[in-house]
Amino acid sequence: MSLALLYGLVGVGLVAMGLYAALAARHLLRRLLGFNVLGAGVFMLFIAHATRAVDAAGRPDPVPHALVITGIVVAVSATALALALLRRLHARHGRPTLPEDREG
Amino acid sequence: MASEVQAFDLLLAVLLLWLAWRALASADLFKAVVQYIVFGLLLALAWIRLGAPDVALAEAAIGAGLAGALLLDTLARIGRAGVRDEARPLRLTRRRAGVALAVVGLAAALVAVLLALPPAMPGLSAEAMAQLERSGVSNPVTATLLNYRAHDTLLEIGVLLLAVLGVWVLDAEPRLDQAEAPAPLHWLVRVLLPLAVVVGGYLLWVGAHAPGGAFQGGALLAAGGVLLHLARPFALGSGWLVRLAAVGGFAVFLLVGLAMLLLGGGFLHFPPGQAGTWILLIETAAMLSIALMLVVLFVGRSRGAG
Amino acid sequence: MAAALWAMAGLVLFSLVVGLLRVERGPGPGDRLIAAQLLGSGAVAILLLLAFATGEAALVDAALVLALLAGVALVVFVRRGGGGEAP
Amino acid sequence: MNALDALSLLLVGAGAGFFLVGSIGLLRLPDLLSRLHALTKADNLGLGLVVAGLALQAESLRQVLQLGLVWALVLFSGSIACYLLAHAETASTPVEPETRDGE
Repeated sequence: MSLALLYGLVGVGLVAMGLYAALAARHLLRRLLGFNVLGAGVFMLFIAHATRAVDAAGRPDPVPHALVITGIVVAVSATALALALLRRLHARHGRPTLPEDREG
Repeated sequence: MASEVQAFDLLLAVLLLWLAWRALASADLFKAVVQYIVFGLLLALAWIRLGAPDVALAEAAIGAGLAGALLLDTLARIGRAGVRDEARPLRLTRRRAGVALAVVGLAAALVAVLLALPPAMPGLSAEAMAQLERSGVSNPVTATLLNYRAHDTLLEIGVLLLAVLGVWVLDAEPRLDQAEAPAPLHWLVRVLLPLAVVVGGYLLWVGAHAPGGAFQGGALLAAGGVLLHLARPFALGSGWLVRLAAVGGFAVFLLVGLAMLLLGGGFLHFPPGQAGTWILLIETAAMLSIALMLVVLFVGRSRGAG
Repeated sequence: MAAALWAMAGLVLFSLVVGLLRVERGPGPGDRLIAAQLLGSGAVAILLLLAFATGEAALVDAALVLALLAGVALVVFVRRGGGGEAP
Repeated sequence: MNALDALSLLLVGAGAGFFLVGSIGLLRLPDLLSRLHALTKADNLGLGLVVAGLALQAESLRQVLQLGLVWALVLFSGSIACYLLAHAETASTPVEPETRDGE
């Protein structure tokens, strides 16, 4: 099995798990972890795909690498803002969930 | 490929999937967060395996330092009651069946695509390498970030700035009452902070020709700032100096881009001879600004603190 | 030589699996975090081994970054208290 | 394979072995403080031996110094972080019942 395929499959697995958790979980922190795992899966698909396009010296495509570095920084800033919102929501309503998820 | 290497990759792949699932499905959210932090560590190893050391450095600096710090800080602030969750938080119920089905469908489609892709495909390597001489740096990833696709990076710093503004417009949080830090923590900061500054600067400088760059350096500096904050809490209010530093990276980037436009090259089109200098200027401003903004995201605004 | 280093890296990765079980079992937050601490130094060791197995010098830089940040999570936990523990 | 390579591999192997022993200790030992003890052993000795073994293969003094710096950093911040944890744990909870799992 090639590296691109092995890690590509890991990427698909991460996307699936992260997306499910982001949509299905009630606790907002868990949803946020889901978003982050989803993002990691997308990054993994990018970087694994980059190994399919090697140059003459055998190095993978640098352009997806640059995009993923950008993505990591954007992901951490979005996570930080989301965590700040989560803490305010919890401070105000005493629960770390969205209003429509509060039954049961 | 040798069998040791394959065994390593296989073990890493299984571990990544298992950790990600435990990070999402553990009932105890503290456990989930620790598992997410470990997941980040292993992700850095995966980037290495895929020949992306620049990405691995960014992941190591952000994943091991800042992301974990942010998550643990939030757990502490929402307290024990806030952390409590259902016993089986992701259990498949009838309401979730649709979501699960859609996710499985998406995964199946992605797997089909992966299996259909040929092992070698054309990419942008050739183009990136062909222009490398004229880009002002010799690391193709840095060339992409700061020359070929500099507008992406400009906007990314803009996103970071927006996140900081978002945190600043929220109401202030109560300050956590902390005991005086024990002496060993001060020793730790006294050693790690200068080293983080040195290594951060080194990563910035080395990024021109080897893996490294402004983000990696900035994230490392920010982790040093977070440690300092934990040892001696300080407020990063909205004084003009802090505001100036937060905007500085974006502003320098934008001004250099506009200057290139006035000089006739087009927005962010550097003349080949001077590209290296402009990139270094932008990266230095960006690194300091990124570091400050990441620390602001951790420190936030606290009530009654300066 | 490189093959032997790869095998060693695999061995360290395997011992991390054992450490992961402690993250899983806990029982307290401190137990989980010290296991994570061990995993951090294991990752540093793996990076160094791979640096020599592949001859890629940048991996030593990555190990240096991880080593610098090795204690951050524990320090955050100790200073903030996790999940409502008395700070 | 010459004698230097063999020695280097021996050291690296011993280091990897310490990681394994340390994590088994982490798993088997009964309470937090003895686990902290196992951790510092695995950290210091395991990584130290790996670093020593690799240093024998280093091509330049710079590489040796880099390896030494990495080891010293992990050692230093690891032991301080563990000290802080032990300090906080013994200060806040004198008797620690084993019933804190959230599940």
